[in-house]
Amino acid sequence: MNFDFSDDQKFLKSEARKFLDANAPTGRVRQVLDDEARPYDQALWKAVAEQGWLGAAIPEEFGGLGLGHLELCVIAEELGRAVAPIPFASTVYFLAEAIQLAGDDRQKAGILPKIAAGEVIGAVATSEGPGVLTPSGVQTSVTGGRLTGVKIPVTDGDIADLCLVLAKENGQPGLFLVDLNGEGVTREPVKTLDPTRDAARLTFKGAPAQRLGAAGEGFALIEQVFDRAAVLLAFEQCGGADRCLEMAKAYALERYAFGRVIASYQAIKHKLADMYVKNELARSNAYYGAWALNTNAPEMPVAASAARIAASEAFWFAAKENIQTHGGIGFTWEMDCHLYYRRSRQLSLVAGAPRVWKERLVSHLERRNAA
Amino acid sequence: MNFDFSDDQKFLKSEARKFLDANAPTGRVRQVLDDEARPYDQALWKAVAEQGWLGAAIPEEFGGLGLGHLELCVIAEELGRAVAPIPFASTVYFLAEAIQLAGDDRQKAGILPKIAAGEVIGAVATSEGPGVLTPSGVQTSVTGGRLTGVKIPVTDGDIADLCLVLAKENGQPGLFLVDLNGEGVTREPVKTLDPTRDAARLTFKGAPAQRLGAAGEGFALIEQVFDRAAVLLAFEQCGGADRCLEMAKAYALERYAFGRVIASYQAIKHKLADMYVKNELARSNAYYGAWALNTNAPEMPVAASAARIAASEAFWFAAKENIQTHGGIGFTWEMDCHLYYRRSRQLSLVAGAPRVWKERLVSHLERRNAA
Amino acid sequence: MDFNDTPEEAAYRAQVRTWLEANAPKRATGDDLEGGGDSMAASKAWQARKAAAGYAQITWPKEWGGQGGNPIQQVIFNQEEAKHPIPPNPFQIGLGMCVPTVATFADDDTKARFVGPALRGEEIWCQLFSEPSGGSDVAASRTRAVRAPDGSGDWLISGQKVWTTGAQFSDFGIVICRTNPDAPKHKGLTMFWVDMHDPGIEVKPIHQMSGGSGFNEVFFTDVRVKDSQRLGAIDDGWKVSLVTLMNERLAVGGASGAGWAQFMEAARNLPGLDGAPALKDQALREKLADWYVQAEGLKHTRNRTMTALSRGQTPGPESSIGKIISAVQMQELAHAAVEMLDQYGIINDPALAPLHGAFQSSLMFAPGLRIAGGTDEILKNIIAERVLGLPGDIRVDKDVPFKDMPTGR
Amino acid sequence: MDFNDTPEEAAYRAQVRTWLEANAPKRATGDDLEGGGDSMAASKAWQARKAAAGYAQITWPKEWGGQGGNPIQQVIFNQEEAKHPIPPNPFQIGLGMCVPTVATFADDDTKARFVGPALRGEEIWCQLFSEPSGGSDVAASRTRAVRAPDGSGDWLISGQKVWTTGAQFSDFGIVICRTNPDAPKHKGLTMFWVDMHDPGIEVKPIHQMSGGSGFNEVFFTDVRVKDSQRLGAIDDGWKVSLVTLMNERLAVGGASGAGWAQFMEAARNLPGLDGAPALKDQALREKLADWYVQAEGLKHTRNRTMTALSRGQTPGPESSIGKIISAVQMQELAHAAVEMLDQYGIINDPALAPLHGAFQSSLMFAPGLRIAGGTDEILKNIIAERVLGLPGDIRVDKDVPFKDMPTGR
Repeated sequence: MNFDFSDDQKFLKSEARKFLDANAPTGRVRQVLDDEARPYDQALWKAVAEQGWLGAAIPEEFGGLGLGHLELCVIAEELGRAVAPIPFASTVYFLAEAIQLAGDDRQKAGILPKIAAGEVIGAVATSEGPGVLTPSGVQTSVTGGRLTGVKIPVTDGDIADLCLVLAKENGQPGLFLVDLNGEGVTREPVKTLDPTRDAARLTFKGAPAQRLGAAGEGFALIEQVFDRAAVLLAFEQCGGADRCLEMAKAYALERYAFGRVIASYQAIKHKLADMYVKNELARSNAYYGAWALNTNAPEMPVAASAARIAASEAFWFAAKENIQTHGGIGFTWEMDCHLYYRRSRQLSLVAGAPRVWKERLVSHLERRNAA
Repeated sequence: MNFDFSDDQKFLKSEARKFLDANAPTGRVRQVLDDEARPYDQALWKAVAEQGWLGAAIPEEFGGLGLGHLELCVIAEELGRAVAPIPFASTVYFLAEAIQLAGDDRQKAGILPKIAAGEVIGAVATSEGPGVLTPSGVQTSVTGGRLTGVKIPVTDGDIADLCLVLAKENGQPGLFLVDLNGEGVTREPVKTLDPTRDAARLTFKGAPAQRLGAAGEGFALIEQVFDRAAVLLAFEQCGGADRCLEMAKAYALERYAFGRVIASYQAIKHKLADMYVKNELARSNAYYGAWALNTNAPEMPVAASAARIAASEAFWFAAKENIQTHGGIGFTWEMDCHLYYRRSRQLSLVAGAPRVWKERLVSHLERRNAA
Repeated sequence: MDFNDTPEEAAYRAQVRTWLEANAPKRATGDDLEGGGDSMAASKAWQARKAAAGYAQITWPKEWGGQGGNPIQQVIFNQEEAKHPIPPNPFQIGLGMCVPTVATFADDDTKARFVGPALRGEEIWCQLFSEPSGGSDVAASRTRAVRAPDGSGDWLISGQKVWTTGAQFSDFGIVICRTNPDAPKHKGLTMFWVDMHDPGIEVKPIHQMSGGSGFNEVFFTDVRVKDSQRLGAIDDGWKVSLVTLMNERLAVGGASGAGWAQFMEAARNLPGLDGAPALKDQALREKLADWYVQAEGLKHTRNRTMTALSRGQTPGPESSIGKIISAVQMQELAHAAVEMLDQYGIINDPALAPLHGAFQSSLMFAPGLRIAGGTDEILKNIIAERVLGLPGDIRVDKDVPFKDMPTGR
Repeated sequence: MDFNDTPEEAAYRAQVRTWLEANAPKRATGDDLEGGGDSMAASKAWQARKAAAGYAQITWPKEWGGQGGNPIQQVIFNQEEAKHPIPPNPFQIGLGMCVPTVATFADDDTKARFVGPALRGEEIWCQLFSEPSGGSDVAASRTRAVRAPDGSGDWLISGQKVWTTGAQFSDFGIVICRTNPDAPKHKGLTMFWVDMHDPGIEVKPIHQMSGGSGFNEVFFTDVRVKDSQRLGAIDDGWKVSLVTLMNERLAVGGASGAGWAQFMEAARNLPGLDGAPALKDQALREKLADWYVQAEGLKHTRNRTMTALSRGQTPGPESSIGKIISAVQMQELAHAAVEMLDQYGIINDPALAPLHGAFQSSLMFAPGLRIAGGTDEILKNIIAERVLGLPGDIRVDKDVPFKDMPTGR
């Protein structure tokens, strides 16, 4: 039984934490929060690229470090803990993973090295409006290599260079790569619950698009991309949830009410115990997801769903009850509690809401148990 | 604003409590619990009949007291509090209400006086097996005034004289009255989670049946009967839930752990506060149901659903957390906690599970809000 | 059991309706109270008109400008008033809590000086109790009041208050101060009224995580007050504060924000998991049922409270459960609504989000509602102790001199 | 990260498998432990066979009859053993908790006398700690041990213990007694071992609300024990009990009973709200997802614990969350399943109810599981204090003579 990260991976994690403590304290995050004109932290993005993290799971032949997904998981956890205001998920978990999964040699050779080098910011665009997107609901379409339609919201759509777009071609869903700096693309920033992460509405009018993967396979492919991203996002969520528990614990141990620290009241003790239990269950599910991701296991859809569901629940609970533990001061702009509350929403929604994943999980279990 | 019971009704309630304290202590309930051969407490049944409670809401012309449904509500609450082991609900909330609602003059004159006098025990039989019964699922049928089919479980089916049966006639659902002491009826007791209430499987083979209400209206009628019963059951549930809170409070105030009463720990205080809140919300919804029942208001389906959902939730929570508050001793047969845990299940299931009522509630709201 | 007025109540309602028809504003005038908004003039004008007719505080005695009415008459007035486009009411804390405290503890001249202008909306009051280090524990106030060294008998107040509603537009306030740090915490406090325009008082709005600024920090630097501004005896301020807080319970409102009906409406128009309307989703339907039942339960609990008032009884303990349910429901409902929108739920731009972003606003405001006016945890303690009669939490601070109490600082 | 054995573990597993293939029972022999059931002979025979081969307590030193193995080897054995139709194991409390305590505190002769027979299943032990008035508070024990008046140095034990697992078929027990009521509660306790066949000991099964009787009350009436039966110093029994209880944590099992897979299977075959299979109901599907995720979370938490053992580390705090989740889930799942059956859910006759009434059994057993081995509330306290390092609850009983402690009696 060897269900844990290796010593090398744990060392990478502790180095990542040191790096982010120095380069991404919440004061830096707040510069993005408070400044509408600043969609992300460019200096941090550059520094992260220099660390090689963008290419951690990209093979050496394509300019990456060629480590593996477990290494990416520990980095993700630290980024989540730091509520890092950079387009890491869009670029690495979504775009780079999609290209490694479905790209042809030319696409891999053309794009992956640029991602690893920090020269390309990525985005993925599926949503077209409120509610769940089903295959029949996709309106965006590709004709003659030109893509037309509206995608909203697109995380990092305002700053990305290359966007993966779900669209129909000959009535069948496909995935397409679009150069957002090219012709036929209009970007408008949209305001969201988490201003530390960029989002936009993208309007395509005949934008040149190249297909990624087989024709007609767009929905199956995007599900696989989302599965991979879900595991990595789950580690970000675990990192954020654990940080919330730490904050709540630290505050409860220093805050006095009625002559004693509030951490001595059962209402607070049990609240923190509940957080701890949810966080550990989320972590265990995330580990299983990491194993499935790293071994490309057939259990991947089920493992990724479980990881995402548990991590979303844990981060939501920890983020809201961290504010509650802080009391009034937790509700102020100046305290960092709301950064995590906001990010918990962003991470829960970006790859589809947990209820969508619950349905996906049960469908798979249903098939598995019927077989 | 006059949203409370009258002084007279409150007096009736306190008299009912005194009566049940004297005639139905839990020691008496346990005689039914522990003795498989004793399906209900006959002496209590007789005494209750003598009090006139069986006919509280039956008009004087049919041998009742002609009081009203509000009076029946306060009696129901006390019966629930006492976990009374008698077929009161089957006979009064279901059968008598059904006959008052849909019976013709002959049926009313023939049956209601006997119910009021305690000469007839009633039952209602809809379920035919596990899961939700839908109109198309009804297998029991009536041909030429003879009823054939199997109903399970039928609360009080083993002791009832007259049973209201949902069955199809000419392919359309109808309600039928069957003399259980007559021909073509086989009764087998079935074991349930609540041995203080009787239940049976009834097998009908050409049993003589007379229709109650119009042909083909069986499903609409039984929903109306269930609505009326739901309000009265909600009061039983409120009575039971309040008693659980009292028991938990009394025990928490006398039980010491680590040198102080457990009622001084927030884990217990907040648990009891949660019980209190649920019980009050249930009571307020039950009051609205009582108003709707008593005034025959068009809001009845919505009011009855809300009353049933809130009361089921409150009694379940109070019953299970009462055991938890008691700790180990609460899990013993000798303590009364499990009587309420069992009864909470019986009352939640007897007129259909809360999830069925939630769907019913939302369907009505949907129509109302669309209109 | 019915929902009808008694004949007396019906008559009073008719009278109120007639008066409102003739006097109430015909159209709304902005609703942004935060920062004193543009509605303040309208608020003051409406308050003056109500005061002139005796409707400003119906339960106050006639000599104060009330009607000597009963609580149900006030409820009836509020119900009828709410049917008109009335401006916001920034006077409630003053009239409901501060002025009654002043009236109970000040001399007749002071009472006469303040009651009328407050009633007519000419002067606004705020309540300065909470402190950064105190939170739910008002008796832990550290703001100091010491005798001025000049022997005038005046007091100098220094310290900081927090979460003060309306401080930014208040004219006066009542403030609880530490006068004897050697006494146990409840025994060294004294209450004063202060003029909020004093230059030693600085009001800073608190920037909330939800974006707004409904509350303030208030800093006191050697604010000089006369001994005649003292309310109650020296070191007896805790008792005075209890009079104020007793009145608070009746003033706490329920949650507003998007509710089950808005959720249902949104669900009707959104694609669900299979593309069919989300309202077909049984998981959402069950949630809707639960929220409806809770909301109805609260509504009818209020009806029971009003019935008690109508019968001249004191409302039962059931009236204490409102916020504890509505705040948590607001958070859960907003959370579920945002998830129902799927990826799009993150958007909170009112121009883009369904219902102008009402669900997103609720989501960001709910954490505050779960804290303001007593956290969920404090309210459960209150229900457990005051309603159910369970023991208080063990107190380690009862007999310790305040200055020796551990604070972690 | 993988699920593979290390080469050493794989070798050990292979060895164990071979031995089990050759030695394990080929078919089950009843599983009713309660009341000593018909499986006792089989249990003893299997235990003796394991002991002879060194597999009875793998981590024990060889001189005690173990293998001096590591915890992961014990885990591997348990995993492989579970694949065979083995009889119930009534020896675990004795071997896991009682005998190690005796071995730590008794003299060599006593140790030599007891270790072998216990290991071979010839003698069964029980642990007599809980009392009716004590509950979670073992240090509140009131069972008295006083010196016999005859000057022999013997002790006379009188009092009552409760919730004693296996007392009805135990040969020996360890019992914690009050020897000094004038000392604070933790300082006046002494531990003894006793012969359960002593005529002064009466065992009465506890009738549970779920119907079964897995636990007992044990009454002591002037039970005479030699001073040599004392374990540890006089009045030092609390420290001895900590040694016993430290071993308990590793012994607590997870919940069994119907789980998500059974629920899914039942839902597949039942009519739902609209007559279609209940498994189409999105509300039930969401619940299934939640239960699955919890169950998987616990499973992989165990995998993390085993990994720590495999690496020679002490398992992290994550291993303490099992029961708190599984007991509540058992109750909620059973509740939902019974409601899914609608009216029919009330039937618990195994001949009629789906899955032979497994959901109904779970429903009646779950309240006990939420209490046994530490209530939900005590376990949360333990996580808060031991795992998160938060302060203990305020103690009023630390320095009070035991006899003066309030008990409500």
